[in-house]
Amino acid sequence: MAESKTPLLDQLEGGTWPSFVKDMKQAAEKSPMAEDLLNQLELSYKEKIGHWKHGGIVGVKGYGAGVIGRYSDRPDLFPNVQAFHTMRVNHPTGWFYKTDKLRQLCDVWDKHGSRLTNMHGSTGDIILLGTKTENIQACFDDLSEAGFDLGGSGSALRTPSACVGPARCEWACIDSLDVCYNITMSFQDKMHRPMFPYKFKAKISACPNDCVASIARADFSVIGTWKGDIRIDQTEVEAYGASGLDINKEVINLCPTRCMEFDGKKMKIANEDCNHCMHCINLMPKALRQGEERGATILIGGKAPILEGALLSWVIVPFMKLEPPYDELKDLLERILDWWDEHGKSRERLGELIKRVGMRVFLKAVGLPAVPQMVKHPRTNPYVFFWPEDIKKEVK
Amino acid sequence: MAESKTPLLDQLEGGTWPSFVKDMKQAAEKSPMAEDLLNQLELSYKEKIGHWKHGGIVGVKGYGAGVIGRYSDRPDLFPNVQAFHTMRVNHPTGWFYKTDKLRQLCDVWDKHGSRLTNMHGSTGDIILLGTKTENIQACFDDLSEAGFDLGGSGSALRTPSACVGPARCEWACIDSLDVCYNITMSFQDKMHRPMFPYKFKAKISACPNDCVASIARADFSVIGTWKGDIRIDQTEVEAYGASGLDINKEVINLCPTRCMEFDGKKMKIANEDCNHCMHCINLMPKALRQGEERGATILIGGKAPILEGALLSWVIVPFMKLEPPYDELKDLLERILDWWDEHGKSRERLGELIKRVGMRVFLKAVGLPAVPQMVKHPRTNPYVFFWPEDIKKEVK
Amino acid sequence: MAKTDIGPPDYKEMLPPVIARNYGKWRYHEIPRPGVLVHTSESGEKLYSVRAGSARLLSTDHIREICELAEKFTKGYLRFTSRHNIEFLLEDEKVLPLLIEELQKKGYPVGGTGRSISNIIHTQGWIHCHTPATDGSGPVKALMDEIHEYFTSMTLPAHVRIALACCLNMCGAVHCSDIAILGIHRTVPKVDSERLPNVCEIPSTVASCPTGAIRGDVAKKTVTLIEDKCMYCGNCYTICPAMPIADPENDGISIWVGGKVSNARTAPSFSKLAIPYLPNNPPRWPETVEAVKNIIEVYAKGARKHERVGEWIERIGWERFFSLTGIPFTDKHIDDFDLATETFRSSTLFKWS
Amino acid sequence: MAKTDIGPPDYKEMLPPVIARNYGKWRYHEIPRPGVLVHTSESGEKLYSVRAGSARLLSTDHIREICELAEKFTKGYLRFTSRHNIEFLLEDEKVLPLLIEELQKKGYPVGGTGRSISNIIHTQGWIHCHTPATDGSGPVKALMDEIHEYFTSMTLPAHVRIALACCLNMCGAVHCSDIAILGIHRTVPKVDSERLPNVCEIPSTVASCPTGAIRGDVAKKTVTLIEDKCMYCGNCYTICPAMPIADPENDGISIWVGGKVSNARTAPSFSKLAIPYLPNNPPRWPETVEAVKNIIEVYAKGARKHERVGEWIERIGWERFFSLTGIPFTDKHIDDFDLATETFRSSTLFKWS
Ligand code: SRM
Ligand code: SRM
Ligand code: SRM
Ligand code: SRM
Ligand code: SF4
Ligand code: SF4
Ligand code: SF4
Ligand code: SF4
Ligand code: SF4
Ligand code: SF4
Ligand code: SF4
Ligand code: SF4
Repeated sequence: MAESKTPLLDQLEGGTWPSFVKDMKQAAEKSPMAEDLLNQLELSYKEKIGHWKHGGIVGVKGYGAGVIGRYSDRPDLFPNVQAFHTMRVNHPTGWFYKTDKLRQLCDVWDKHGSRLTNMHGSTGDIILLGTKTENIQACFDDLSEAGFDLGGSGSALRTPSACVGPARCEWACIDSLDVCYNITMSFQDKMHRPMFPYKFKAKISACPNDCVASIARADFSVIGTWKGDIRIDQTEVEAYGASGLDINKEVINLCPTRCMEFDGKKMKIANEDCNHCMHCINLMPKALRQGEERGATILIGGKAPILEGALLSWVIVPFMKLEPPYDELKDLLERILDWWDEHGKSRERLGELIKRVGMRVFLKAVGLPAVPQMVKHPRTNPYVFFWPEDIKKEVK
Repeated sequence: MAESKTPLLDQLEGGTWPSFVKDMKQAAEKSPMAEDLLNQLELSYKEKIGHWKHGGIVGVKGYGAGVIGRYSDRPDLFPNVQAFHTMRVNHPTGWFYKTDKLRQLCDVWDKHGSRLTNMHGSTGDIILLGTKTENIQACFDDLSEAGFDLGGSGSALRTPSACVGPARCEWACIDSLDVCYNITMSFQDKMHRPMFPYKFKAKISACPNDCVASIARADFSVIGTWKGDIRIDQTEVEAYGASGLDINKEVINLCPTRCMEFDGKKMKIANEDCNHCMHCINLMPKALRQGEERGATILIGGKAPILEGALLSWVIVPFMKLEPPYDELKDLLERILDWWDEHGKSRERLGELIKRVGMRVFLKAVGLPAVPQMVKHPRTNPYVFFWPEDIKKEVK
Repeated sequence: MAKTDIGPPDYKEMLPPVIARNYGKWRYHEIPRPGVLVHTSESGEKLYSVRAGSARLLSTDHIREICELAEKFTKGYLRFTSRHNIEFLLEDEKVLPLLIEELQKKGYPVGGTGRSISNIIHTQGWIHCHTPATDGSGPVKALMDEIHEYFTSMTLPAHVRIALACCLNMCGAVHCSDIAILGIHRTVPKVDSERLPNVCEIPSTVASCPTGAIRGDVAKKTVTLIEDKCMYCGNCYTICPAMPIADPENDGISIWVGGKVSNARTAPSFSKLAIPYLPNNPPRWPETVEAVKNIIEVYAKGARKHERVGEWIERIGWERFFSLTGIPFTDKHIDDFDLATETFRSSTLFKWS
Repeated sequence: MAKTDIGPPDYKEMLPPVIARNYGKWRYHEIPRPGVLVHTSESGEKLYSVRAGSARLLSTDHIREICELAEKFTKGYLRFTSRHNIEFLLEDEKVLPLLIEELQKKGYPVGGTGRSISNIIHTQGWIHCHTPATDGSGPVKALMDEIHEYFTSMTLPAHVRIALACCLNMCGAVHCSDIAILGIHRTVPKVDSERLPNVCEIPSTVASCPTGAIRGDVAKKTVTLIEDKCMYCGNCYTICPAMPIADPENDGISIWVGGKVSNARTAPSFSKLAIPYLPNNPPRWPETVEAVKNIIEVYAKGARKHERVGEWIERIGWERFFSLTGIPFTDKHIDDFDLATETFRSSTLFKWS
């Protein structure tokens, strides 16, 4: 038996965790593209360096986004990946699938691409991992035929994503899936035709547990929350106690605001001090339920480090009711996008623009009132700007 | 009876708190300078604006510091304060006085000045509040005769100050007074002859209560602290309990590291978790004493907002033993001053210089090892510099 | 010609009937065993979700295998999670053991729920990106092989979220993870002044540098580098192909800890630097695997129940974290970017360890 | 010709014998009544300190009166505190009541110890400085008259440290006080281009602006102001007399809260903005006095024992602080200087108030 062409990668085939090498080899049997990808990867493992060049502009008719161009820097060795572009396909919200749809997707990709995918990319798209320039349009046509559309890329709105929310979670304070789908459909143009200073991401989590990491990974973060008292079912509380949960140690003492009490039988919560962290509810879903008035906190600016350093999204609306068709939310989003579009430099994320010009300028521009929930604490430096209207006519 | 020339200030003469107006009037009776000062102040109260111009360089032979020049912008109205400079006189460490010394000081000032003082200025000096240019040298000569010397001003080492420490406090971990006096005497030249990029302040507190606010108001902050277990006198603990102190509520539950226990009789401390905040000791001085190994934490960079924003001093040496003649401390101070002197821009405080060039550059320059106590937490951004010696010869 | 702007398939058509019936009516959940979630609705109906690990990089044939499983056991309904695991969604409790058995037979790890280590969010690396300092899938596979038992059990103090990114762009979750693996460069880019004028735009190249290490050279239509202002982020290379930065000898991996996204108990927070550099050592990155395992084990031993990695460290103090893990603290751990001073300790509050 | 560099008088010669004997041997202290500290030494000896309030601005005749008191009761030994109070140091307990009686007769407030409001650290203002936006001694006198009972009692949750500074230079403790009063300008400086070339150095004037609002104008040998980048700090005026900024109509006072210096329980921290602007209203600044009193009263009512103002606010949350005090929150409270983003709330953790 001939010795392997991929001795290094072979060492990642065994082991208890699913192996991406297995999948690559599986695809390589039927796809020359996948085969060259595998071999180029082996070379990278040998040389400890990547072998991809910058991607040029590649795309489909009418769109400026959805395809990531990529070219091998060793086409001499790996001609089948000389051009090897990924297509980002917008996932069904919540990443729910019926197998027939998935199979359609696979068939399309086998026909036009490398037979390799990422389920899913970090932004949430279905990543069709590589095909030639000439296949892109035809692949898109068939995808569209199958009911799929491309996701965002470049300086566009990126594919929004949402936590599973009301589909399978008792803590959903908003319909994260519907909000996400609604935004996705309402802003199609902004997703497919990059016109922004830079990328813009939106993620929706239906409660403060933030299961899509919206506060860290989205410029526009929508996080469900509630008002009103946490509803306590005292019998279920006792049941949890009986079932071995050390309520005082694990719940009461870990309440960050120390607003809970448990005397061994009855649980009390000083709701005015609760900061809605979810901890107690997380531990006792049967016994504790969020308050009945539901809505979302809107935060903006989250992003990774490049350029000005990573940002976690900042509160700009502490509580907004979210009912279809979500006009208040979408109007706000529009105002924010317009302002950013007008004032942002090239490759300047929303958070970086606000960092540069100041929150007060942003708030005035989009017409939001300043509220204490926007800050951890008020400013500590005395470099306070006053608006002209604050000032008495000067009489120096 | 003629109507008062100071109707506004007169309204500050009554009341339960000692009145500075009374003192000004008292002085005004005997000193024309004080009288004009009083009247100029009345004008300021009327017009809501100050009437002092920038001070030019005024001083005494051989010194560049110690006198703050000041000129009235209404010499036409207040000729006796046309020039009205303050002299900063270095206070006896700890602000201790025997009355004979104080009286000498008063006599000198009556002879040469306005009969007004501040006991003391915010940096700690005795402020002799105002005299004419021609009186400065003679006043200094008499002060020197009486055993006093000027304090710092301008781009010099400012008058160091210390908490009362071992003279009257059971919590003194270092001899704050001796350290302060020793530094003051060792650095006389740097106090009187400004050669630095900007002002430089040193304050010494003998324990973490920091009664001279050294961490907030000094470029060089020395704060006493201890190692080793807090010594507990259990009978005194009970006594405090008996005397009405709610030990669990006021002490145990307020311990920031939650490392204390009290079962109603015995107190326990998990000393390895204690962060030496002083709270428990503050409340129970009879029962609790600091550990026996004494020393100081050295911090640098503290300052007010101008220019780059206020800074609280940063830890650079978590624990240093301090025994006379304090060579280790003074050597470190020398190294820091030399480095700042060499690299600081004009009017750039030490903290601002480090903010500009980076802590790692500073540490390397003064030869201090990096330790975790220097940071609240390690860096969150990935913009890490490596030293050339970290890098393998390149083989690109 | 294809229809455009149709958007993704409507998720409502993808929901299993039990979910359609109980949408928004879920009352509580239980985790009877690792990898299984049981959600009970107000109506009393139950939904069983079985979570299986995935490499994320899937061949179409592998996806078809997953489809077969779903068709056989869950009427063809499944989903993927925000961490790229597969979730089979079933109504019928009786089917549960059969599905799990079959999954295990086929080598799918079942777990990732509760106080476990779930899938590692990761990125393209050498498979499809042009800026990586290391690979994505490889280190993830090597590490998951080693810590696999934390995925299939729920024995940790709290859930531990791990992420990997192959360069400072940090596609994914590295900047806010309990433990993060980050590919880094350690040498400055090489300015190729031959190519640069043709392939790069000077102003945007200059603007791409976070630390202002790039100066435009109008005369030569190129740029010059102030080497000691460069911290090797690679962003200039993203903007300008004529500034390659990859350096096989010196590129490598850094380890980060203590990040968090949820609002549970404590606010979301960034990951902090634990280990500035480990060598890039394919195919199994032993140094990286060891370093992460060590942190997990020290955490598992020392943390209190429900304490995330960052919450544990905040309680014991960073000085103790470094002494317990045996990781050396260096000047590289001390921030020197724009907000650095906020991270300096301005108190005498610390422990002796 | 005078001796130079002799330094201050040696403090050792100023120490009362009881201190000299027990230097460094103090064992514990008690506060039998406001203004009186009793320190007991290992030797069993006791030192009685009586603290009296002072306006800090003292005439020599007043100092002589203090000397007389010391000579009569404390063998001529006294000290001043780091907050400018006077402390009489005596050995003989029997003298204590006599001294206190005499002090009170002469109108010296006795107190400032323990959970009280001690003296207000303050600055020159109109009395001797050229950059003030308000006076120092005046507002302090007006306020202390009103809150005097907090000085002579010990009924607050914890001690409350108040400071005043008459301009942004913040001579003193304003940046780290429980409650701080700060004089501010609100209009831009007037560039006097006639005088400027003769009295100012252009580069240092440009460099003096924290927000880069000043541009050099080499041609005219003067500077120009980018008005909307100016936040009226006044630093340019410190450097350049030809840029006067005082504006009687618009100068005023801002109020700050929650700063702290000690390491007790929580780390030292800066004061935060509570009220951006109050009018300058000599001679008794009623608006300022009212505002500070209100904060003290709300704090006294709501804080738990030993909670400093800032610790109290952190516990109840800033949203609650503003609602309880009735102080309006405005966009001016939101930082927009260099570290601003660190103060933005990146969580959903807040209260509804
Ligand atoms: C495919 C994907 C990684 C993955 O394997 O999953 C990815 C891949 C790339 N990202 Fe990303 N990013 C991906 C999610 C992210 C995320 C995570 C997220 O969206 O939740 C982030 C962090 C969040 C954020 O946006 O800040 C992210 C932050 C970046 C950045 C830094 C942006 C910044 O402002 O800090 C860059 C740099 C850039 O845009 O030039 C970048 C750039 C890139 C580029 C386009 C490289 C480049 O500079 O051209 C990568 C293309 C790789 C390729 O050839 O396929 N990618 N990128 C993810 C998109 C898949 C999808 O659509 O589902
Ligand atoms: C007299 C005093 C206020 C008082 O009434 O007590 C004072 C008065 C002045 N200070 Fe101060 N500072 C005084 C303690 C402070 C303190 C507090 C301290 O030292 O503990 C600070 C804050 C701590 C610090 O140094 O950061 C302080 C921070 C400043 C600053 C801002 C410096 C900075 O880097 O932020 C300036 C501005 C400057 O230097 O131009 C300043 C400048 C001034 C000037 C010289 C005004 C000027 O720019 O020329 C004032 C002279 C007033 C006069 O004519 O008498 N003064 N100054 C204090 C000195 C008395 C003494 O020697 O005992
Ligand atoms: C399926 C998924 C949402 C989705 O739309 O895909 C999900 C589902 C649930 N999450 Fe989550 N979370 C999911 C990603 C996340 C993320 C995002 C991430 O990991 O990137 C977070 C934030 C992580 C972080 O803080 O860094 C997240 C933070 C939580 C928390 C907060 C835990 C904590 O103490 O910090 C809870 C509460 C709990 O676990 O008790 C939670 C709880 C839950 C519950 C129990 C909600 C429910 O009642 O159904 C679900 C089962 C959790 C479990 O696995 O034990 N979920 N959850 C995601 C599964 C990812 C995976 O495959 O492992
Ligand atoms: C005399 C003085 C030192 C000096 O050299 O002059 C002093 C003396 C004492 N301080 Fe202090 N502190 C003095 C200024 C300070 C300062 C600085 C300041 O106020 O500018 C601080 C930091 C203030 C801050 O945190 O903002 C300070 C923070 C403390 C603390 C910590 C209190 C806390 O919980 O934060 C204690 C402990 C206590 O009070 O229990 C303390 C305790 C003490 C003790 C009990 C120490 C002792 O055993 O003798 C002394 C009597 C306190 C009292 O008045 O009840 N001292 N103390 C200062 C008196 C100033 C005044 O006239 O009021
Ligand atoms: S974010 Fe909240 S609602 Fe959404 S899945 Fe997670 S726990 Fe459920
Ligand atoms: S949600 Fe959080 S803050 Fe509110 S009661 Fe529960 S644990 Fe406490
Ligand atoms: S700082 Fe400490 S040692 Fe010094 S006086 Fe204050 S409490 Fe005593
Ligand atoms: S000093 Fe502070 S941390 Fe240490 S035990 Fe006492 S209260 Fe706790
Ligand atoms: S992290 Fe960097 S290398 Fe990895 S995919 Fe993202 S951009 Fe490419
Ligand atoms: S690698 Fe980063 S830091 Fe270095 S020059 Fe390029 S952009 Fe600047
Ligand atoms: S605070 Fe300002 S005005 Fe007051 S003394 Fe200091 S420098 Fe002068
Ligand atoms: S007042 Fe301050 S901000 Fe305004 S120009 Fe002068 S220095 Fe700049």
